[in-house]
Amino acid sequence: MNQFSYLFNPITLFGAVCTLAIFSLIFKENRIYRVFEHMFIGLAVGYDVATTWTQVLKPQWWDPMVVDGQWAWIMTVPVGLMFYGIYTKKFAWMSRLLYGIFFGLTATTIFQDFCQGFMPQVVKSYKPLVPPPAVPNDPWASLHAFSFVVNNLLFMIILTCVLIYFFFAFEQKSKFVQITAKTGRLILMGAFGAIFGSTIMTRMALLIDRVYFLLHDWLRWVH
Amino acid sequence: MHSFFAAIPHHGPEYFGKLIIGLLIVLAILGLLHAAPKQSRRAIIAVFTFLGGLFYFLEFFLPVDPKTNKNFLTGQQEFVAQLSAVIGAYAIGLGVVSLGQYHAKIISRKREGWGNSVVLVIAALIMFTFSILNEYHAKTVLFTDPFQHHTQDIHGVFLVLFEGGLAKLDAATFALIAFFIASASYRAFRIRSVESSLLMIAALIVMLASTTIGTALTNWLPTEGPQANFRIEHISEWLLTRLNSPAQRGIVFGLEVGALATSLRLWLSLERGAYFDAEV
Amino acid sequence: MEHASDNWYVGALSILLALLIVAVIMFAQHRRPPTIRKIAGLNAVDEAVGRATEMGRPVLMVPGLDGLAISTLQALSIFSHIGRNVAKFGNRSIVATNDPLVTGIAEETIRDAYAESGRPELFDTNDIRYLSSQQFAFATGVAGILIRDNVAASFLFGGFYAESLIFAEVGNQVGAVQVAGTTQVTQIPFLIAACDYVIIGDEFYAASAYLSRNPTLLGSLVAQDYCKLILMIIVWLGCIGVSILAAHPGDHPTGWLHFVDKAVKLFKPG
Amino acid sequence: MTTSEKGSVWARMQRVDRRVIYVLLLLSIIIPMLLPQVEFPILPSQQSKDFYTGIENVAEKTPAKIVIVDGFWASGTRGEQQWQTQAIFTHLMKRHLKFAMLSFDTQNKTLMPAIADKLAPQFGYEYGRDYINFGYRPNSVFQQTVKGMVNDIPGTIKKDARAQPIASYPIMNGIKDSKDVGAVIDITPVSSVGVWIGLFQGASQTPLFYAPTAVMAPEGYPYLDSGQISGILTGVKGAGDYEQLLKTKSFGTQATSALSFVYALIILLVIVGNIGYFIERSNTRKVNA
Repeated sequence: MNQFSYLFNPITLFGAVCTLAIFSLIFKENRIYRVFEHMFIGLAVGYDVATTWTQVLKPQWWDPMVVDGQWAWIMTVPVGLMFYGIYTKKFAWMSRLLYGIFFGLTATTIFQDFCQGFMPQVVKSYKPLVPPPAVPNDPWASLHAFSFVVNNLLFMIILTCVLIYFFFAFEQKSKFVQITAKTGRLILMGAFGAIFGSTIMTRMALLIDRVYFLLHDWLRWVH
Repeated sequence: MHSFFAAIPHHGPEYFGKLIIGLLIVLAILGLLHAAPKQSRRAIIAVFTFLGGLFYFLEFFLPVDPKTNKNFLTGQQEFVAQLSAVIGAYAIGLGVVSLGQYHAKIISRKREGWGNSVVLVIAALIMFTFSILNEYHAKTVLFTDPFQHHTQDIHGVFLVLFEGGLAKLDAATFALIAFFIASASYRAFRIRSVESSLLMIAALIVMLASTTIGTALTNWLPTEGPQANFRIEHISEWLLTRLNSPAQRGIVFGLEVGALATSLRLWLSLERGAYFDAEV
Repeated sequence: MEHASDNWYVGALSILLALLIVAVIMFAQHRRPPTIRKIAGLNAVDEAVGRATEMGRPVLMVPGLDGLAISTLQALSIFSHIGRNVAKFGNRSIVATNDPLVTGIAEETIRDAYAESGRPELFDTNDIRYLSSQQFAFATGVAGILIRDNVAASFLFGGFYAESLIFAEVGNQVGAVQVAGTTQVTQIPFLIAACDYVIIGDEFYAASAYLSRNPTLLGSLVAQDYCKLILMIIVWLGCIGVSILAAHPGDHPTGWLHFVDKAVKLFKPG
Repeated sequence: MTTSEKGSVWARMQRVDRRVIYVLLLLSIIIPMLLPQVEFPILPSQQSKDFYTGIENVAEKTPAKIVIVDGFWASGTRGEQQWQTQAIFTHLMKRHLKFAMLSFDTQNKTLMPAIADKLAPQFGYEYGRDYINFGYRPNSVFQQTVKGMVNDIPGTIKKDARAQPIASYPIMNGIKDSKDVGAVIDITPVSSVGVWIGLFQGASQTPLFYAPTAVMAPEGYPYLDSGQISGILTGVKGAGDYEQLLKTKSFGTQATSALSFVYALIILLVIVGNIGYFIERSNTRKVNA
């Protein structure tokens, strides 16, 4: 066996070719990228359809119906077929009926989301503007108290400015409202910049990981 | 509901009889709905949408038994989730038809790039086949590997397709973002306006703070006391926690209220726009 | 908080806001529509559609990756408006989806939009494309459409995640005018960096009202403002409350401080 | 665009071809990887130092207690978090701290233990005596698992990844509940640290260490301020910092070095673009005046 046989390990070799083909997009969309793009979608869809059977329909529909004998699951078949009404003029409305039920189910989960996910954030936004008692022996006690108040006041002001920026129907005629809304937008830009800056490392780490895959796992130039 | 779905021995005539009856019942109901006058269809859809939504609404708002922390609908949640997962899964055909139709047309008319469409279809068929086989016959030996002289089973082929193909394509595409983030920041970070300058300054500070060069810039400042606040890592931290978090919270307030209003319009069939205004 | 009964005050607040929204919508249907402030990104939508038509290149719309969710349905509602305009100009609309369920509604939405504009013959089912349910397979597919179909205007509305920058940068490279808006706050900076116009935060939920000027939707928008105002007042009252408590440390079994203490804890999850 | 405009240096500085940017980006990653001698000095951040000294303190004050390392990361964030994990395990093994791994992700259950198994021989670590793998629990029972471990670790975990009762291993001698845990280390790309703080640390005051991806790090800052977290190791830079503190060199160092080159490149590009923009704009203004 050749000393370079590791280059031909099917998983790494195929993986490396796939990686290089995708990376070629950044220079120019090309024939090889196109082939791999289509292969990617093909593999993904093949896998999606298979998992729809193996993870959903087989364990949640076929097995209960056929193996456990819960015969009523058969009734879901004509209901599911209603989706395909969109392909005919006559039955198109039936698909809307089924979609309607799904819309309803999706819509009302908002109440739990509002109470469970959102309201805690409202409560957490009550920021005290009075500092807590100083920690004993803190040489910077007044500085800490000062920054506590300033930061909390800033929190309330930023929150208010951003909220006012997002008022659509109230007339923004008064100078005060205009200025707060404008400030809100500027603060948003600063906040977005911060998000941008903090995301770069995570994204670059992914590229570094891919280069490491090519140089270490495949070519073994790096140890 | 559960007793209706109750298991019965599944080989006797009773089982098959019930299967057929079940089908007939649903078809009869659908037939009746379809026979209803056309002008009432919109109302029928609205009623079903409302009833669908009523489930989660009542489940959340009906008082619960303090001992079990459940009301009479809580136990049904799992069933409703299973039912919508199953029915939702039937829709996979809509995707397959959409994709298949598009590529079949390209292949049959030998349009430019039809070879790619062939690749797509073959890849999909192979992946589908091996994913299914891998689930139920993973250990079946397919052939002897000519290079490595050991036998290759179905799971091995699946791994090449999944680990070598799908997972690597996925990771490589994810990593493309790194390139795009570089070109996007080069283009966007210009002192064109107050807004773009703010975006740029905040991003650069946060970036610098996580590098050696950046932290070295302000390393001469003390780590305690008022001046420490001006160390770049503290400015970055301040931007991320004191500026970013209230701003994000403000956005979330608006988004949540927007989602609440949109949900209500959908649930109560008050939504407007092509799909919702069209003749049915 | 799994049920409203864990804290009835929170549950009641959600119902109150919901009733307010419905009431204002009902009221708005019979009144002069309110004026709403300018949203720059949305003014660009029609311009982008017009430009695409002039260039004889199609328009691409992507309703996000959230599946059959509120954000996706809102995106489709925006697309129904855009689709109508595209149809009026006699141009093509391509919609790329990552969920078979969404594919079905997207097809109906765009078909209806073309029919409403009196150009049903221009609608092509092949332009509603399901690509894949997997995030990055979908992303390569959308990149492929942007490049090969030579898209001139691209609209990204809905829930987008890391892949948003792939769409936006490839779109930028092919010279498409891009208008985007997402419910995922952390993706907004990348869209701002790479797109021509970005609508921020709940401008997304205002978009369909803004574009269509439909009285129902405008009413809903006014109601949303009231709701935000109420939440803002709650937060400021809470802020005052906790400040008072911070100024008077200790337990408060009775008296007005007891009342403040209760009020501050009113909406604490059960 | 006229030829003179196209040719002006300032205009070109504003329109560097994206392909040039991409090549430079690739080079700034590949070169430090191939030539480890080309490197940016690494200056560990205060948060990384806190993390390191925190673990040192655990090793000095409570050497007999066990450290719990929980992992949520999978292939998506492996680029950052496998190096964090490797650096942390190296430190634990250097200081002969006993540790247990616990995964809340299906991929993590193989990825994280593989790192420990690879390092173990170097430090003479033996499975069951010096370290143990508590195995995988679905994300849906994360809270219950954490809560259960406060009062009864063997009863909550029951069996290890090799399906043996954990109580049968020597490492678990005398380890009953959260009081016997020296530290918890949360290596995660999701917001899991709040649960550890609320349910575990709140009950037992166990030192908690947080190793998030760079995106998630801000979530930990308020807790670091309040002392509920003893240190934060941020992304791949954190891994590089840690290797520096440990005086070892591995991929984390190279990746951090590559990252510094990448950042320098981006900052340089932004500066170049802005200089071009600024000068060209002032030139046009002069012409107009």
